[in-house]
Amino acid sequence: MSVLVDGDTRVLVQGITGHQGTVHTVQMLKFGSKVVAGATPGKGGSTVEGVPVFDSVEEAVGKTGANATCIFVPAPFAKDALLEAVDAGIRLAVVVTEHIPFHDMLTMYHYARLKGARIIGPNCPGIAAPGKAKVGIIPNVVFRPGRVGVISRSGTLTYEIVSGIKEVGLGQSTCIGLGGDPVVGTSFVDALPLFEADAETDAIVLVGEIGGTAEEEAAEYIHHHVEKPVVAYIAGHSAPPGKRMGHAGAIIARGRGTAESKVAALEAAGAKVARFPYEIPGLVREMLGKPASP
Amino acid sequence: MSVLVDGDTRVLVQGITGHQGTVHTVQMLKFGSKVVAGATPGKGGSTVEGVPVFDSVEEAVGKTGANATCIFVPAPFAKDALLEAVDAGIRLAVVVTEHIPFHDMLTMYHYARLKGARIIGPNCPGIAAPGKAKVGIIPNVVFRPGRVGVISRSGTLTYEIVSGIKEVGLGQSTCIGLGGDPVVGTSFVDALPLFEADAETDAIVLVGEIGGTAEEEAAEYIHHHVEKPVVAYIAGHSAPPGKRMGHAGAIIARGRGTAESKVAALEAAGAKVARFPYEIPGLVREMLGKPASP
Amino acid sequence: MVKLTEWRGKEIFRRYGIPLPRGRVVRSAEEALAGTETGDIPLPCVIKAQVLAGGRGKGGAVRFASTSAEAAEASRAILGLEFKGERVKELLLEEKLPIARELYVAITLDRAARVPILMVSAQGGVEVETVPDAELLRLPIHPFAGLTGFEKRRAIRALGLAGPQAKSLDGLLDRLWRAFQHEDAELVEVNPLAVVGDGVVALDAKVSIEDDATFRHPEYADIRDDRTPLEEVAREKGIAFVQLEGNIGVIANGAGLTMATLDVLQQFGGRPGVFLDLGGTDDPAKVTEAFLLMARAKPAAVFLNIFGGVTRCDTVARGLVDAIRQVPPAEKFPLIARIRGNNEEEGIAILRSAGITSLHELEESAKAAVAAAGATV
Amino acid sequence: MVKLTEWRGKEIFRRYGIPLPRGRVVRSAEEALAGTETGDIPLPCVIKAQVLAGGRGKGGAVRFASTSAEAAEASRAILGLEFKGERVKELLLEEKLPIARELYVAITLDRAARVPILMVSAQGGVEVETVPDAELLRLPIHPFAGLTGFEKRRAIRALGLAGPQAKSLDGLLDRLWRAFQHEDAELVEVNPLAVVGDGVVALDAKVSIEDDATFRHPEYADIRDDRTPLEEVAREKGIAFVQLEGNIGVIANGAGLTMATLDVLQQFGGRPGVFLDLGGTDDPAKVTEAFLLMARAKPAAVFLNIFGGVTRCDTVARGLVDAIRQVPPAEKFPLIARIRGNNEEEGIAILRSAGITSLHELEESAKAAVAAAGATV
Repeated sequence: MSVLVDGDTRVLVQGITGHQGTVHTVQMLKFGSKVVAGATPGKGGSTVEGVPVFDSVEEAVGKTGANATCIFVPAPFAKDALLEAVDAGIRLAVVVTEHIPFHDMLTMYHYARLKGARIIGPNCPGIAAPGKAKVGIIPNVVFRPGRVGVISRSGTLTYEIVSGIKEVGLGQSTCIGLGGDPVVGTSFVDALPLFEADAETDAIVLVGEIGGTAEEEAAEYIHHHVEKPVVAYIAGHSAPPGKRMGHAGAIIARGRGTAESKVAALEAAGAKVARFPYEIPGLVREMLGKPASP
Repeated sequence: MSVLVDGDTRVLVQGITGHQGTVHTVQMLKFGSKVVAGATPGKGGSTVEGVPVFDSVEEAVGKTGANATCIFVPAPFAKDALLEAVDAGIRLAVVVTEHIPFHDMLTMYHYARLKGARIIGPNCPGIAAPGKAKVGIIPNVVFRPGRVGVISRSGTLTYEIVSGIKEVGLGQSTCIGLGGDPVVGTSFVDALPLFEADAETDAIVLVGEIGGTAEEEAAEYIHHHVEKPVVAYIAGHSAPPGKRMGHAGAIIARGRGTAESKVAALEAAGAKVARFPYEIPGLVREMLGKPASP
Repeated sequence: MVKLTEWRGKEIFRRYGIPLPRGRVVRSAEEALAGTETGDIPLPCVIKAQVLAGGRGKGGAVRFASTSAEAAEASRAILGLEFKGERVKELLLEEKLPIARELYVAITLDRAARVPILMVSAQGGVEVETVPDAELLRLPIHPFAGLTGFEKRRAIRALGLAGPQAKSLDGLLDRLWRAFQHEDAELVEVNPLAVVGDGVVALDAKVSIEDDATFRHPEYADIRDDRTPLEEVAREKGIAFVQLEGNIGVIANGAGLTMATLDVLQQFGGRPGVFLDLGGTDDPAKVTEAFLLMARAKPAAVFLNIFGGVTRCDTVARGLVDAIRQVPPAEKFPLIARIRGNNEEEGIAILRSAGITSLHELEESAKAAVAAAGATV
Repeated sequence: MVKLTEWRGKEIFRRYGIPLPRGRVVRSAEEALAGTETGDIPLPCVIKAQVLAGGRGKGGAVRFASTSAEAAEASRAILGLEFKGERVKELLLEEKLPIARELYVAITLDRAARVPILMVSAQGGVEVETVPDAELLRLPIHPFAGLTGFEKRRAIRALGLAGPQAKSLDGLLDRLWRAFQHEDAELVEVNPLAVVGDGVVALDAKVSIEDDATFRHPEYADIRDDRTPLEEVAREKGIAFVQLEGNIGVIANGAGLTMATLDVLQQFGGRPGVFLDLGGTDDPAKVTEAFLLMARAKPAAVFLNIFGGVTRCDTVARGLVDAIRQVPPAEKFPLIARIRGNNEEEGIAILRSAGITSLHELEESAKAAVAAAGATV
């Protein structure tokens, strides 16, 4: 068992006829994902890299049994694409699109929840379980099957870290890039229980950033519910505070949101916190009780 | 086990300080219901018939453990009252108020569903399980504990029929008045499985009306899922067709919605259909294999 | 349900930016003449009786005119006609457009699914009930998502539109949805929706507004083109009142019990005339008013069938006794009463003191009412 | 985030019907004189510098005037001042009101709960972060329910308002919520919200609009009062660009990797200056533009740290080589490059052909960048 995706995942690509859609369809196929359909209004009947394209998600699901979607459509239309997927019965939606207004994402999130669907993203690299399936855009080269689960708010930093794990001879069970937008469909707290329950995951790497309080909430969850070893890294401890605007954000954060707050919370929860990305693989080895690689 | 209410039901009355709210609080108390709180904005701190009144539902729930509500507030404010109850954690809401715009009820229904709460009504007499609890306005005098479950779209006609069941020496397990509005929180199809599963119900009486297709849908459900004997009555087979307005309603109905359609569907599903209300008790006896009362 | 005539529906459409033919409503042949002469109403034009009933085309309530004189003459011919029970008092005169295709579009409530539903068909301009299911697309609109782009695309594909016509329909659907929501409509229907040139135009408009929502739409509260005078009086007093063909007046409380009462009366050969649903009340004066209203309809007999819940039996009995005293001897009629439920004993006692017997069983009471009405015919 | 100055925020408030003091924005002492003389701006009045930073009262950026001459004088004194790094170019002159109480009201996003949140406090007019939790009410607003009556009642109770003042606040909350939704705001904040007579008045306005929503609000796209000129150029080219105090230029892709790069540089004693997030691109020309933009900031050294995903290594390498050719010899600076990920080999080969070595490890690259920058200072 991997997390959320496996060999039965049948991927639909919304916006497959766009440049990114096509490029990443090829990459997903190379990874070994079953990309069974694409959807682009008005392009039904064509194919992209051998994948049949449909005018609507409903048709794509009906004809191909797609059960997960990867959304590349431009921000102004992303909400509609997600609602269409959820209404057609899709239960896992990876939203790669960036710059989606959070007001739209609020509707997307709560509507998906109402219909029992999960969103990963938006503005995210997606999810991949090496040897099984990838839904998203994480470069194939960084992966190697293994027993480390990775959950990250970042994009390229995730690649960096996943690649580092591979380079020391370890591998990944499943890697989820949650996306760094203000409102995400799946947060650390939503993803942690999946990895904790996953029989193929021995250790969890959590990659956070400054801002928001998702890492503090993750620490709280880890403290109470996670038995597996957790290695964390928080990017941005050297970043300058942004120009301030109003007080509302500060009220919500109440002193949380800084790198110090996140690191302290995670350490108090029993996680090992790396100061720099390249320290992560070593800490994972250490927590798994494995010797350093040759 | 009765259906939806029992001895643990702790009733909140929203709009308790209004005339109907007060009158029916007295009746619910006489029935034996645990009416633990009232809520009327601005009237917090007072009492009605010994029941403490709070300014907000949140406070009422927090201080009294209310787990069901009976809503009497006027139509323009009913949506707000329901949302307040649901947000405060109430999971069963009987909405007695009539004349709530269905556009409001759409929000009420879907919001309650999102939060895992059930609405009975609006514009309904509510629910009662003799000897246990009543949430609503059905006259106490018509009840007698027994093993006949009653589900009805009507108000006073329900009283007539429930009373008739009592007069032949039978009694009721639970009676639900669903309300006759275009959008109801609980329909026949929602209520039937509860009675089918209820160990205290031996037979089900279904009281319908012309218009809509709720009875046809109930027949479909009965056909596939209900083992217990069902006696049905459809009011309005002599009513003249209303003046027509547009074709949309006719398209949705597609020939259903008439008394003939409903009776035929119910009979095909194995229900006994009474031509007149006063035939119901006899048919129930018959289906239960009981002799006529002395 | 507040049913609006075509021109009132189109006034709403106009506010929401839905494309319409040019033209306006007139109430006399002179207005038709002047309107077409000034160009307010372009020629050639269509002249349509503003009545609620359907089938105006076949029924002679729609005519065409090429000149002002013809428009005036056609208007004179239609005004004052009785069409399916409605007197024609208003006409809508509109430009005649070069129609390429006639479509059907409507939004209404799907009670079973508890969502609004968009329905479209490429076969517009006909009675849509006759269109086969396969030719009609139904699209549920979740109230939390609103009308989505993908639903509109499905509608547009089903209607076979493309390019600027598709864009025009897309905009119309958004506007129709906004009108449905913001006006608290039960129905917004466009049949036919005409394809004209590069766009779509609403040739007809059927809009009905929810009665219960008039508290936030007072502008609709007074629009009632479909009531008899007695029904109008009843409405003002908050009593549901319907006039049928028969001679037995029925006073009951609650729609279900009222319908069941009619069912039973008819079973025994009775012909229900006026029926009147008291609803829930505990004001004796309202009962009195209802009874006096009933008296004005001159029934052969009245059957009062009340099951007391919110409405208590003693309240009804008090109001009834008061009303009977006010009916002049010449207008008296037989009264069969059955009151049951809350405060039953008190109610029966009050009636008895006024010489009225309350019967117990529905069956026997209905038979008695039929007999009484028959005796006086 | 498009941050709006007070007067722009109040323009929005005005459109939504939120009560405001009378007055207007001026850009010169002459305008202040004329405005107060005509009564456009009632006297006595408050004169407030239109800058984004907080703490204007304490910082001397707010003054009062009783006469037109005083207003002109105060305006002259404030205009042109530098306040926390911002030049004062505009003033808002408003009537001085008899304030009974100062409250705090705001709506923003609660990221963790994924709902908008209404926050109110009876302690307005101060830095609200300093108000204890118990004095601050937070009310989540579910997007499918909207701001409900019961939430408004809780807010009103918490603020201790009643009668017409409560009604005034109730209306203001509805309008604030509508503004938050319809303008795609990240924040609408009123601090202080003044109780004046029978109602409430928004004395200040802090509004910020979501960057990502400017596709449907083009009116906000050009409002940028908080960018440096180079940042503005970068924005036009779609590149995230931030100027800091240090001397090492950083080009990376993705916010997380960019921040991690800064972290590592600082760890080894480096001082990051400009940092520039390429985001996801596979257009070599965009890489070239980014690099040339960086060159204009005159860094002591540049550290290019790319992990290719959407952005492929060969694309970056091509763009980079092209850019280096365009930098005049006099403006050259040391370049430390590290490119990893998709099409890594091709990228490295392209760089090598231009004489650039791509390093492999983040640690060693960062050390090299710090050393290079130090050497040129």
